[in-house]
Amino acid sequence: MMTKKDYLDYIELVTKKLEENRDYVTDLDAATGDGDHWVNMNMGFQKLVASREILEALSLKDMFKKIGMLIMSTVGGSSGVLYGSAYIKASQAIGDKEVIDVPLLHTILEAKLTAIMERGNAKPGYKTMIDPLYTAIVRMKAGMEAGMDDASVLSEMKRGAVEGMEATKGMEAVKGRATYQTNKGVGCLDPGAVTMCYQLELLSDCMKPGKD
Amino acid sequence: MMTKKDYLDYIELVTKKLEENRDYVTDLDAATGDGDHWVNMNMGFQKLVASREILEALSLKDMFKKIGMLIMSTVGGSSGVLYGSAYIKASQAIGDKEVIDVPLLHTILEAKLTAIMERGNAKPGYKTMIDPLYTAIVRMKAGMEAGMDDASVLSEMKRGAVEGMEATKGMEAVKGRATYQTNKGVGCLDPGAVTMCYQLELLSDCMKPGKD
Amino acid sequence: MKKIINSPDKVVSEMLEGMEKAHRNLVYIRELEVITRREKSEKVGLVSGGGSGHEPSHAGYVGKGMLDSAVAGNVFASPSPDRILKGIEEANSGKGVLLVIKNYSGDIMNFEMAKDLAMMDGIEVDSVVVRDDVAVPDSTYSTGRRGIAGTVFVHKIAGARAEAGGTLPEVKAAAEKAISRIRSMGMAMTPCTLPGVGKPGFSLADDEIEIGMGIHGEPGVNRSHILSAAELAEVLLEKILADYDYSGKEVALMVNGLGGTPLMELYILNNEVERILSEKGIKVYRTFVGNFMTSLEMSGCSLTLMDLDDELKELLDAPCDTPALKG
Amino acid sequence: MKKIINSPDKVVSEMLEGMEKAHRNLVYIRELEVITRREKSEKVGLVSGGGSGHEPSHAGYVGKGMLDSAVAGNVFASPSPDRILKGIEEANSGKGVLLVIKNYSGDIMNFEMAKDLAMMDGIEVDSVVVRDDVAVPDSTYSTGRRGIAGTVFVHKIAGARAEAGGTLPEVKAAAEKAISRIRSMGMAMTPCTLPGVGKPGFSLADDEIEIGMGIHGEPGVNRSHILSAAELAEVLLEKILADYDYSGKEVALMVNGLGGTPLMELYILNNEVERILSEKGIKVYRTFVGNFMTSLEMSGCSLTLMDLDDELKELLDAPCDTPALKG
Ligand SMILES: Nc1ncnc2c1ncn2[C@@H]1O[C@H](COP(=O)(O)OP(=O)(O)O)[C@@H](O)[C@H]1O
Ligand SMILES: Nc1ncnc2c1ncn2[C@@H]1O[C@H](COP(=O)(O)OP(=O)(O)O)[C@@H](O)[C@H]1O
Ligand SMILES: [Mg+2]
Ligand SMILES: [Mg+2]
Ligand SMILES: [Mg+2]
Ligand SMILES: [Mg+2]
Repeated sequence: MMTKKDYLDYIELVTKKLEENRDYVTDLDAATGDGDHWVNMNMGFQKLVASREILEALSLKDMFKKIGMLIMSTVGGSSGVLYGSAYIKASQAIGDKEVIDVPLLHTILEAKLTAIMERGNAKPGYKTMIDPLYTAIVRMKAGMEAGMDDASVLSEMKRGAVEGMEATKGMEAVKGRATYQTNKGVGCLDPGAVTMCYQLELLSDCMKPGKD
Repeated sequence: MMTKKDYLDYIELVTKKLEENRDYVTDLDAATGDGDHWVNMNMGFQKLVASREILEALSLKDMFKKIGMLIMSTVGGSSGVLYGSAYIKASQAIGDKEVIDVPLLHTILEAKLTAIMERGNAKPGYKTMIDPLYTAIVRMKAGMEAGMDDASVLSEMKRGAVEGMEATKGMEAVKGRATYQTNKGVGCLDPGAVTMCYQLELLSDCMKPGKD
Repeated sequence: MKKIINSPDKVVSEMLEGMEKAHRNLVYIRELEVITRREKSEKVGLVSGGGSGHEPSHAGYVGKGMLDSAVAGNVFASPSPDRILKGIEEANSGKGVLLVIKNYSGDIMNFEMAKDLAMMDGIEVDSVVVRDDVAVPDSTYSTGRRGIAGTVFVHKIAGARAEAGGTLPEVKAAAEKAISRIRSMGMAMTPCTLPGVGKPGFSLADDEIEIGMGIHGEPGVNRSHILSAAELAEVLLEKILADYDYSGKEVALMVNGLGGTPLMELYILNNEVERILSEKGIKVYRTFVGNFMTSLEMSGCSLTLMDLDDELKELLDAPCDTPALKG
Repeated sequence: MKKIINSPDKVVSEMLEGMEKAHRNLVYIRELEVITRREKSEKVGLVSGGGSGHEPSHAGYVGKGMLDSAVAGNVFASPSPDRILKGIEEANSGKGVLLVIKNYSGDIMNFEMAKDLAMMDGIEVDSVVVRDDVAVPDSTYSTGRRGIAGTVFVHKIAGARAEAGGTLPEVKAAAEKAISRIRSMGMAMTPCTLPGVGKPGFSLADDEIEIGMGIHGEPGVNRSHILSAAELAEVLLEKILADYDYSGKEVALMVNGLGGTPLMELYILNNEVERILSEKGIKVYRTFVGNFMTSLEMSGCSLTLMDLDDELKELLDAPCDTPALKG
C-alpha cells in the first residue's frame, strides 16, 4: 500500500537513484541518442521534489495529474511528453481512491503503458521505455492471476522490469534517436528503459508490506 | 666575395635553416606575437627559391630589387614590407656592381638598416629585427676601420648579429605585437631578431674566403 | 566545460532574454520560452521550434517573411506542449497556424499534442514535418529521417507564402513542396557539451571525423579520416545526389556551420561544392553560407540543396527581416 | 589540426573564391586577394583589409553602404602594398579613397606604402587608424592600441557617409568621429591554430580564460579562472567604461564572437551586458550580436561600445547590403 505521502517519498528515492546514476544514464543516451536523457529526467524529478508541498495538498488523482503536467512542461523532449501523458492517463484511472494497493497499482501501470504507446505510436520490442513497463505488467498480472501474495506479485513486477530493461540491449530501435544509427543501437541498453526500470524497481520496494 | 649565384645559394641555405627551426621560431612569435613569423619568413624564402631561375637572369642590382618585390608581395605582414623595403633600398646601393665584396656588403647592410628603420619608424633597442642588424653593422664597421682582414671583419659581423639578437631578450618592445603584452615581452627573444640573425650568420659563412 | 553562461539550467531563458534585448522586433514570453513578433500581422501564422542549442534556429528566424513564433525547449529536448500552445496562440490571427516540425519523435509527440490542445481551443492548426537528412535511411517502419538545416529553407518558403497572404492550405502546400525538394547531409569534427552534462557527448580521435552525424551529436553513419575540403564536398554531395536527382536543376545551396567552424572553412567548402555542382550541370541560383542550424559549439558542417522552380525562387527571394536572415 | 581546407597555403585564395561564388555582388581579383563590388558607384571609395582569419572581416563587409574593396593578407599577416594598391584602384571612382587600417605595425607599414604608391599614381588617398582595444595601454611612445571588432562600426559609419555622397574629408571625418567614440575589450577561452603552423598558438588550462587577448592570439592582460556570464560582462565593461565615459549616452553595442563561440552564449552575455549598462544609465540604441571579427576557431568574445549622436545614429541606421551585415 502507498499513500500520497509514500508516493512522494518514492519520488524522492527515484530522484536520489537518478543522481547516483548520472554518468551511467548520460553515457547510454550519448551512445545511441543525444545524451540528454539524464538531464531531462533529473530536471523533471527535481521539479517534482521542489513541488512536494503543492502536490501533497492535492487528492491522489489530482496529484497524479499535476505530476504529469509538471513533468511534461519541465522536461520537454520525448520523456517529458511520454511521462506526462502516462501520469495524466493514470490519474483518470485512480478515480476517488486515496491509497494505492496492488490492484490499483496494476491499473495505474496499465494506464501509463497505454498512454505511452498511444502517444509515441510504439509497441513493446521497439527498444524504448515501454519494454520494462510492459514486461513488468505482464509478470505482475500473471502473478495476480496465479493468486500470489502481494509481496510476490511485487517482486514479479520488479523481475519483469529488469528483464524488459535488459532485453532492450539486443533490440533494434524502431522509435527514438537510436534509429538513426546504422546498427539501430543493437548492443546498447536503451536509456529510457533503464530509468523506467529504476522507477519500477523502487515502486516495488516502496510497496513492500513492511513499508505500509 | 659573393656572386649572384653565391647569393642565391645563400638564400637556399637560409631557407634550410628556417625549415630546421620551424617550431623554435613559431613558438617565439606565439609567446609575444601572433605566431606567424615562421610561416611568413618560410613562405617568402620558399618563393625566392622557387624563383631562382628568374632571379639568376637579372643583374645583381635588379636581382635585389626583385627579391624585395617578391618578399613584399608573398609575405605581407611586418616582415614582408620590412624585408621588401630593405632589399629595394639595397638594390639602389649596388649600382652596376656584379660581385659583393666586404665593403659592398657593408653598404648593402647599411641600406637595409636605413630602410627598415624608416619603414617601421623604429630604432635599435626597440626589440626588433633591427637589433642584430644594427649590432652586426657596428662591429663590422669597427673591424674595417681597425684594418682587420675580411675573415675577421665577417666574424665580427657574425658576433654582432648574435649579440644583437640575444640582447632583445632583455628589451621592452616598442614596436610590433610584443608591445601588447603587459611585460612588453621582456624575457623572450624577438622572433624577427632571431631570423635576421640566421641570415647574417649564414651571410658571414657564405662570404668566407674559402667560398670565394 | 568552458561556456559563457551563468548556470546550466538557465541557459535557455537567459539566452532568449538576451535576444529580446538585442532585437527590438522580438518579444520574449517568459517561462514558456516563446519568442514572437512584436508587430502582429493579419496572416496565417507560422510556428517552429525544437530543442535549444541550434541557434540561430529557431528564434533567430522570427520576423517579417519568416516565422511568427519560435518555441524553445531545453537544450536538445523538444519544447513541451504548453509552450508550443502558447507559440500557436501568439501566432494566430484567426487565419490558422502552420507548425514546422523537425522529424524527431520527441518533437513530433510534443507538437502533435499541442496541436490537439490548440484545436480544442478552436484554433485551426496544421503541420508539416521536415525530414531532409539523407544520412539516415528512410523507412516507413522507423522514425525515418531527421530534420536538420533544410528546415531553414522551409521557414523561408512557407513564411514568404504566408506573408503574401496565402491561406493555411496554400502555406502548407508551399512548405510541403519545399520539403519534398530539400536534401541535406552533415558531418562533425569535434563533439559538443550539453551545459547540464558538462562533458562532451562523444569523442573523436585527432584525425577522425564523423560523417552523417546529427545536429544533437547522434551517431553518424561512419567515421572517416580527416578529409580535405574537396573530398568532403564529394562525400557529402554524393549521398545527397544519390537520393534526389538535382541534375539540370537550379538549386538553393546552404553551406551550414555547426557552431564551432569558422566562416573561412565554410567558404572554402563552398568553393568545392559549387565546382562539383557545376561539373554536374546543377546551377546554383542562391547560396547561403554561415551558421544557420548549429549544435552548440560543435565543429562541422552540413550541406543542403533545394530544387527550385519559379514559385520557389520567388518565395526564396521575397524580402525577409529576421535577426539571422535578412534580405 | 582539424580544418575544412585543402592546403594551408591556399586557404585565402580558395576562401575568397568561395565568397565570390556565394555572393553575386562580389568580385574576387585573383592573385591580389582583393574582394570588390561588382557594381561600382560614383562616390568616395572605402577600402579596408588586413590579415585573413577574421572572417567575415573584411570581405564580408564589401557592398552597398559599407566597403568598396577588402584586401586580404595571409592568415594573421597584413596584405602587401601591391594588393592594397589594387584594392584602392578598384575602389577609386575619381573621388578619392579612404583606407580604414587597424593599428598593427604590419598593417600600418603596408597600407602606408600602398598609399604612397597610389598617390604617386595620382589617386587621392587618405587613411584612418582604428585603435579601439582598451586591453592595451595607449601611449604615444608605443605602437599603441590594437584595432579589433570596433572596426566594423567604422566601416558602417564611413560607408554610410560615402554612400550619401560625402567628400573624402567628410568621409574621413565621420570615420574619425566614430573611432574617437568606440572602445572594445575581449577575452579568449581556447586558442586557435594557424593553418600553416598546425598546432595551437598558446594553451589555456581547462579552467582558465585570458582577458584582453587580441584577435591574433596575442597575449592578453591577465589570466583568470572561468567567469560566469555576469562576471565576464562586469570585467569587460569595467575596462571599457573606465576608459571612456559612456554614462548618460546612447550607444551601439556589439557582442562579438571570436569564431568558436555559439550564438547561445553571446546572447546570454548580451543579457548581462544590457543589464549592467541600463543600471549605469547607458541606453543601448542598437545591438549587434554575432561573429563580426573573429580569430579563426578561437572561442571567446569581445564587447564594443560606440557613443552615438544624431549623425552617427543616422549613419548607423542607413541601409547596407553586404554578406555579413544587411539592413
Ligand atoms: N516513440 C517513443 N515511444 C516510447 N518511448 C520513446 C519514444 N521515443 C523515445 N522514447 C524513449 O525516450 C528515451 C529518450 O528520452 P530523452 O533522451 O529524454 O528524449 P529525446 O529523445 O527527445 O532526447 C528513449 O531512450 C526511449 O526510451
Ligand atoms: N616597426 C617595426 N620595425 C622593425 N621591425 C619590426 C617592426 N614591427 C615588427 N617588427 C619585426 O617583425 C617581427 C614580426 O614579424 P611577423 O610575425 O612576420 O609579422 P607580424 O607582426 O605582422 O605578425 C617582429 O618580431 C619584429 O622583429
Ligand atoms: Mg535524449
Ligand atoms: Mg607575427
Ligand atoms: Mg533530447
Ligand atoms: Mg602576423
